[in-house]
Amino acid sequence: MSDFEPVVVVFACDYCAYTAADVAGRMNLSYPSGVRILRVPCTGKVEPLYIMQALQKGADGVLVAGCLVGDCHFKNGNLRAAARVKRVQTLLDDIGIDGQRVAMVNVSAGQGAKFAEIATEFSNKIGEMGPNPIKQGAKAAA
Amino acid sequence: MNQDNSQRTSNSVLVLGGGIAGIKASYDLAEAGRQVYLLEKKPALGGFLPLLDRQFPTNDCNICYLSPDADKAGGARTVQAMPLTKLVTLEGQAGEFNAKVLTSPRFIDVDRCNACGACLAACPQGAISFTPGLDTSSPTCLRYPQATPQAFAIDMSKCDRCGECIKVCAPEAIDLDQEEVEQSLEVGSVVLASGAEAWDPAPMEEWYGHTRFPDVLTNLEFEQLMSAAGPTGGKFQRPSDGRHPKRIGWIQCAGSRTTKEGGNSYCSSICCMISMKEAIWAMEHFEADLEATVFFMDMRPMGKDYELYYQRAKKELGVNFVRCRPHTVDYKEDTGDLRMSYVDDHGTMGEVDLDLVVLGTGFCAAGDAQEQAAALGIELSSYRFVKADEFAPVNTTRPGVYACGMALGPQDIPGSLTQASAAGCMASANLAAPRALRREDDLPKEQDFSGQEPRIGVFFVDWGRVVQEVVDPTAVEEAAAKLGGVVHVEKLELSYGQDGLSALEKAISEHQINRVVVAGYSPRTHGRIFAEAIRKAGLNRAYLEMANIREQDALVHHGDPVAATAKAITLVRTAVAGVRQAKPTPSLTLPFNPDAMVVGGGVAGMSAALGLAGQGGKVYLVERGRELGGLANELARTLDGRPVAPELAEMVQMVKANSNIEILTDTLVVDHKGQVGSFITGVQTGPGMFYRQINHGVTILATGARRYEPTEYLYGQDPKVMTQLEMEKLLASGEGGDALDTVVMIQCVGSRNDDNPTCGRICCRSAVKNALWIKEQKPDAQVFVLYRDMRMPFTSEDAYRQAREEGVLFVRYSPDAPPRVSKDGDTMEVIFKDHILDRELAVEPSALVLSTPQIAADEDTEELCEIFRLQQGPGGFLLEDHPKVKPIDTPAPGVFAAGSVLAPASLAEARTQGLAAAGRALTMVSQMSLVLDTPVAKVNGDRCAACLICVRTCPYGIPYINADGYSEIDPAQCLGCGVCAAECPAQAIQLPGYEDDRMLSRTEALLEGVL
Amino acid sequence: MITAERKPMEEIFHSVEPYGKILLVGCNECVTVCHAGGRKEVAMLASALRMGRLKQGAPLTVDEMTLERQCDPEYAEELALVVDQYDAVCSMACGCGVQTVAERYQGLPVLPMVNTEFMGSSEKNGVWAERCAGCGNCVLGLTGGICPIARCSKRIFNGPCGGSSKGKCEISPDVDCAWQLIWDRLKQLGQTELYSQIMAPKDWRSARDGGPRRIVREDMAI
Amino acid sequence: MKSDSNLEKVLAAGHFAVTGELGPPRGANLQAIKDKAAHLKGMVDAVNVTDNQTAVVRMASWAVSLVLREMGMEPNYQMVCRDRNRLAMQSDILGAAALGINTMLCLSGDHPSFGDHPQAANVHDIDSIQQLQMVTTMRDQGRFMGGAEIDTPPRMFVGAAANPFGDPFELRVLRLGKKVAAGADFIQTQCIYNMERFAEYMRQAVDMGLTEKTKLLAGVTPLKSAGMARYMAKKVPGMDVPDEVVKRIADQPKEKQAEEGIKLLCEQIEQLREMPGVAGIHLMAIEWEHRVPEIVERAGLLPRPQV
Repeated sequence: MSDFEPVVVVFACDYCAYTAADVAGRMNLSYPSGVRILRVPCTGKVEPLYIMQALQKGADGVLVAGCLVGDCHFKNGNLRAAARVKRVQTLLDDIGIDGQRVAMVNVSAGQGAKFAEIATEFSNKIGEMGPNPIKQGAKAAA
Repeated sequence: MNQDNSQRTSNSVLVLGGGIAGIKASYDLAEAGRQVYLLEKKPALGGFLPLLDRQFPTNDCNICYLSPDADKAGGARTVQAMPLTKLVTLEGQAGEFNAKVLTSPRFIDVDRCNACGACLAACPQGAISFTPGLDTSSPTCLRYPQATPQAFAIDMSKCDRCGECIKVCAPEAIDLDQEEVEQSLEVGSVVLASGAEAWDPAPMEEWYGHTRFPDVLTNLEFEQLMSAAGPTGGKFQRPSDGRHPKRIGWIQCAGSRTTKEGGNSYCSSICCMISMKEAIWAMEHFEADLEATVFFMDMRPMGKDYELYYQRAKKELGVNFVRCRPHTVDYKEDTGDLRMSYVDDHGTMGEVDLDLVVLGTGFCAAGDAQEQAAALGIELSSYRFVKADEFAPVNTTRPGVYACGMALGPQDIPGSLTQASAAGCMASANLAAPRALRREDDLPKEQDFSGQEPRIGVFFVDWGRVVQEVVDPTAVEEAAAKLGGVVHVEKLELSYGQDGLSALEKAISEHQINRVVVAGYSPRTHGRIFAEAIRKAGLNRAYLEMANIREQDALVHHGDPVAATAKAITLVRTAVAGVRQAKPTPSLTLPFNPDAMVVGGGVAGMSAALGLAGQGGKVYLVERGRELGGLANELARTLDGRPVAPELAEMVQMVKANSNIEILTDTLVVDHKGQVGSFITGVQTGPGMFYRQINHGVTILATGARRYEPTEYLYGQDPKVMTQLEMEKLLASGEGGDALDTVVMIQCVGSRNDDNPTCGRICCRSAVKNALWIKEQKPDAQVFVLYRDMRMPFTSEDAYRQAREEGVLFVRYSPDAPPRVSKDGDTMEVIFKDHILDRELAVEPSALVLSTPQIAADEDTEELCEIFRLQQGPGGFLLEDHPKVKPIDTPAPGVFAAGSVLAPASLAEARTQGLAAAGRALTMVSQMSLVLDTPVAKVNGDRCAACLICVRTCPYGIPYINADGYSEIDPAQCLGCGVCAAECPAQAIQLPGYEDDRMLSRTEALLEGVL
Repeated sequence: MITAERKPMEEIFHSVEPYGKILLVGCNECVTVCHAGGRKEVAMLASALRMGRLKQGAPLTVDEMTLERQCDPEYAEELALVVDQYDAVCSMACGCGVQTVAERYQGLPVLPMVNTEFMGSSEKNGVWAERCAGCGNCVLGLTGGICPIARCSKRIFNGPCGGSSKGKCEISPDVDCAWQLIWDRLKQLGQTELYSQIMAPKDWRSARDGGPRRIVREDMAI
Repeated sequence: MKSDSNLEKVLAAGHFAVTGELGPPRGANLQAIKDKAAHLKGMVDAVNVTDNQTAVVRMASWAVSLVLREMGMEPNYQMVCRDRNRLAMQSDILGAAALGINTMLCLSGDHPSFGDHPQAANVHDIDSIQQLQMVTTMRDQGRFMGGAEIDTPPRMFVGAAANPFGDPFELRVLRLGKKVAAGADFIQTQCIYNMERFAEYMRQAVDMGLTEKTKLLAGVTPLKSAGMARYMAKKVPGMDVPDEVVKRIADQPKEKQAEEGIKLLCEQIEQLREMPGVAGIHLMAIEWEHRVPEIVERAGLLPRPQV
């Protein structure tokens, strides 16, 4: 699987993770280009369905990135997001897709380096897990 | 220029200083429709706040609360941020000042700089690494990751023009030949918020060894050590050898409360809290077994409920507190550790070994305070802070120039913000009637595109070298042109300068564009700017989507141009897909009643009423008693000996004489309904309790507190026992002085105990005030003050010192061995333990004075909370919206609070808070209408199953089930987090911009070709 | 309300295995409120089914639709226009809804996607608890408003049994002892004398034991 | 006399009664029953035969009761509401009575979730108090629950269980009163370790006149080890084992703990004999039937009266 470049969708909260991603850019750090960010007002807005749809459309992994625990701009949206990620992980396991393809992470606005590090590590981890298994099925069916 | 202009026509304010106080004052004023010039002598806004990793008492990181403000202050059209700029002269008078300002060259083009840090690394004179905060003096300095503006600057005094930085700067942003620019600004008022400086421990090197020993840090340096953005990247290591510190000592009053040379004699007021916060944070997040010890003389947690924070640190979290006089810090060669020696409470010498020493250093006046004061033509106090007055706490000696924040003295954040709002209120009184700048009437009518196919324009900005080197512009532009719905693709040459924006507006009308994608910058930094630009072209602000191909593509994938170009196309495609489904967010304009109601006619309430009168509509001042003045009626003089009565009488007179204020005494508030802008409050007034309804747009609550009625120490049983207020009355009468041979005062009676764990905050100052007055009337009187901690903020410390010098004896007692009072016939005896002599003393006082607190007027406040749907805090006082960043706001929009209804307050505090509440209210009142255009959750009533899930999950409790049986969300209150939409099981709630179909389209576009 | 939970995915996959195109039908009543079969859960299950079947290499077409109330034939009628295109209808409504749809579309397999659990109320967000057993003869007036049939593990009429400990039931410390609750409430109401009377054995004919039940309102059913 | 029950006679004659307990085997092993029963013969006035105790399937309690009957012993036939509806209960009672079973005990039964068939339906058609009423109605009025007359009514001496330590404590005596009102001829209690609390319970029961209407047998169980003491204290719902009791056993070396348990038991029996309203004891020596003769002997309860 050496030529496999995973596509990771990141749902990033406007207040922390999205800003951290901007800071990573300004600090000229790098992470794999397969990491693609969608902005949300708060991870509390990230619905389980969004995660499912991202995987269904072919993402190899999904990250939900919110503020540090205790620092959510909207009190506890990040905690809700974490609980939803757990539920989606179980559902994915149940349908034969490794739930570890989805993860919740927390970064503060200033943590550009941490964002780059998380994005890289997660992308590598997905790289090791291989492509989203629905891809092969989709090809076979086509 | 404009010398003939004698009318108040200016709508502008000059704010000096871009710290939290300056930003707050600017933002309040801008919201109230004022033009603001925000000057900052440093390259970026932010002041001290960004240097703090965490802020007490909530111990959270509030950078995100500052950033949007800083961003708005920097980006909003009515605030012009001018970094690297200082005031040269200020001529004219209130209402018509002419300010000459000088902007130093940055030597770096802000629009080009991407803050990559290459110049910093290359500069031979300066830093080797990027260390914000710990190393602010390096020639190029980015203050913190969210710095506004986001660019470096070069300090020419340290630069030898070697040119290394020019070679490494990819975006060619460096221009060493930039020159300084002088400008002349017409303003009606000036707000001075230039802050203070952290005290440098160098002059007291022999005691603290800060320069010699790397493991001796100041508290601000320690903040950086704990910060994820700091030099260790969030790893908890001591500087000398990188070891994980296990024993940390905080030395309080480092350079404060001292008469030693190089130190300051005043109390720096906030260092106790800073140190406790650091100790708690370190223990909770880095080292649970940390031996954290605070070495202190008096613990002074003096803000609202800070005492509870102290007690929690001590009793629950296990921070050690050692009462002593810290002596010196030495280095131990054998272990590499530090040894601190001190003299404890009993006068014994002690020593302790520590891995790290943190100096609780305070703040001192800025180095250029004198120069600035001269430019402004104002007087400074003996400590070079701005000279203010108990009765005019944010005024300077020059009319029209106001001050706030640390320029007035060391200050916590809530204090600074409160003063900033107060100064804003005062400043705006000198201006012409405000213009409601955000009124939609100023803008062309929004076009209606309903039923029309999307015609999308894609605009590329910042194809600067840094992006072009990585992303192929032609490929992206060609790809963009082929996307469905795209009718126009254009490159905007000048990043976001005015020319670029007018080109955008022109293209929109020329090509009948009804949706816009801007590719280049981050929506976080530039979204608002482009949203305003398309609005000016007649498009709803929601018809914009940004593709972040700079920060989230070109800058992070610089090593892989092919992938970066492909990703740029993906991001543009995603933005196009998203904007294709954009629906207009109707801006909601609500009529706003400019009248205000102020409940409570004490100093805070009167200040609020005077602050508002003449700036908005009418003010209804509601007082339940017969007279105005409140608790201040019982005060005779201030700590510095000025009589209170004349000042108070003048204030009452001003209120009564003001035709814009309607005073309703003997009046009770009985009900309250409506929302901000259109409140209706019912009152019962006069002896007949006549019911009447008052319409108003904003509410200020200033109902005060009540005096604690002591049951301790034979109060009420012996005429010699009295409260400080009663003593003050006795002294004012001039009849009691002679009999006062021996006076004993007992502090913390009715506070800091199980029944009332909070601190009375101002009783220490009352005791010192009365002690000095007794000494004044009868110099040979013996006065004992039995105390637990003397809490004398800032310069009141001087009065404390003076009292000691005049022979007042301060004897500490511990709460488990309080003084005892016994009475045998006519003889009363007070027995207490002297810690230094280590024995009990018995005194027969001619007066026993109890220092009792103001306590929450419990039932009244409870009733108030019920009527206005607010909450009470731990001590029964009114709960503010946020103890740190919104100390004067309440959680109910349009309702503000001031004075001792919030916490025991001094005269100056009550006055400041009253003005601040008025200032906050002005941000709404002066708009005349309430315009809401941020996306807020919308409910589709047909789909709603009235399941209550939104009602239960909203972090602010805003949704409710309406009379028609479905969920309703008040757009005036919703903050747009989207939690309700995410939880709604019927998909009945949608958040504009993030609708389900739109998120799906974005996801599909983002992943096109993957499957 | 009626509460339900989605069936395990394995069972769901098994039940839809023979089909290539299904209509997944939610209900906007009880199952929406208990997060089991409203629009959002329909979308989630649809997504999971599509992905799971794609992974198996046997793609499944899933269309989504949510009715106002599946247990009323008029609402079930809304499916008539489209239902012919599908191999099966998969219902996320409670058992009532599934049967109403099955009755209307006799020729089509109608499969349950949720397990109907109980009649309950929500204790807080995300927590639902049984409150009524539908026994057809309510005794709440005698038991302080707490049902011994639905809430006592042994549906004891003259409780509590010896297993009541510190207010909890012997089966689990997470389950309240209904009789403790009843007693506390009777005390609060000053009705403790109700306790001393022995409650007579229940006539279970009014419950399921009397055979399937029906309510007929003669004045309306014309 | 309401029945031919030996227990009824012993109690009526004013003797301090002793009942024992026997758990049926988890199989069709007749000999196992006989071996266990042999230890109890002559040692107790009646032997409780448990009915699928702790919701674990065992031989039918009526069958084991018959075996004891054949061995010349007096079975106390236990019947729980968990497994039978009112039809099955009444028919079983008729059969039992016809075959010479004279004593029975009405119980709710442990919840199936504790047992080996947690999947089982939980019948609970009627509860134990209604069951008591049902039996006494059958016996005294000669009528089934449904109202029909019974040809030859079953002559059962019928008892119920009581737990003095369940919660809420204030309901315990009230509920005992309901059982008495429903017609309980005798009561057997849950194991008692907290003598003080039990004495309080008895005081209330005596005050309410309950012990005049029914005969109350105090339940006792020897603590075989410190482990058992702790288990009873912590894990068994509705059981009150004071700390000092656990400590007393635990303080002994392991090999002496059983002996200490028996000593403690004898002391308790001594106390119970003195307690007003206590008509006897119910000795539950779970899987320790062989030690019953020794215990009864040492407690001075031998010989058992012949009535």
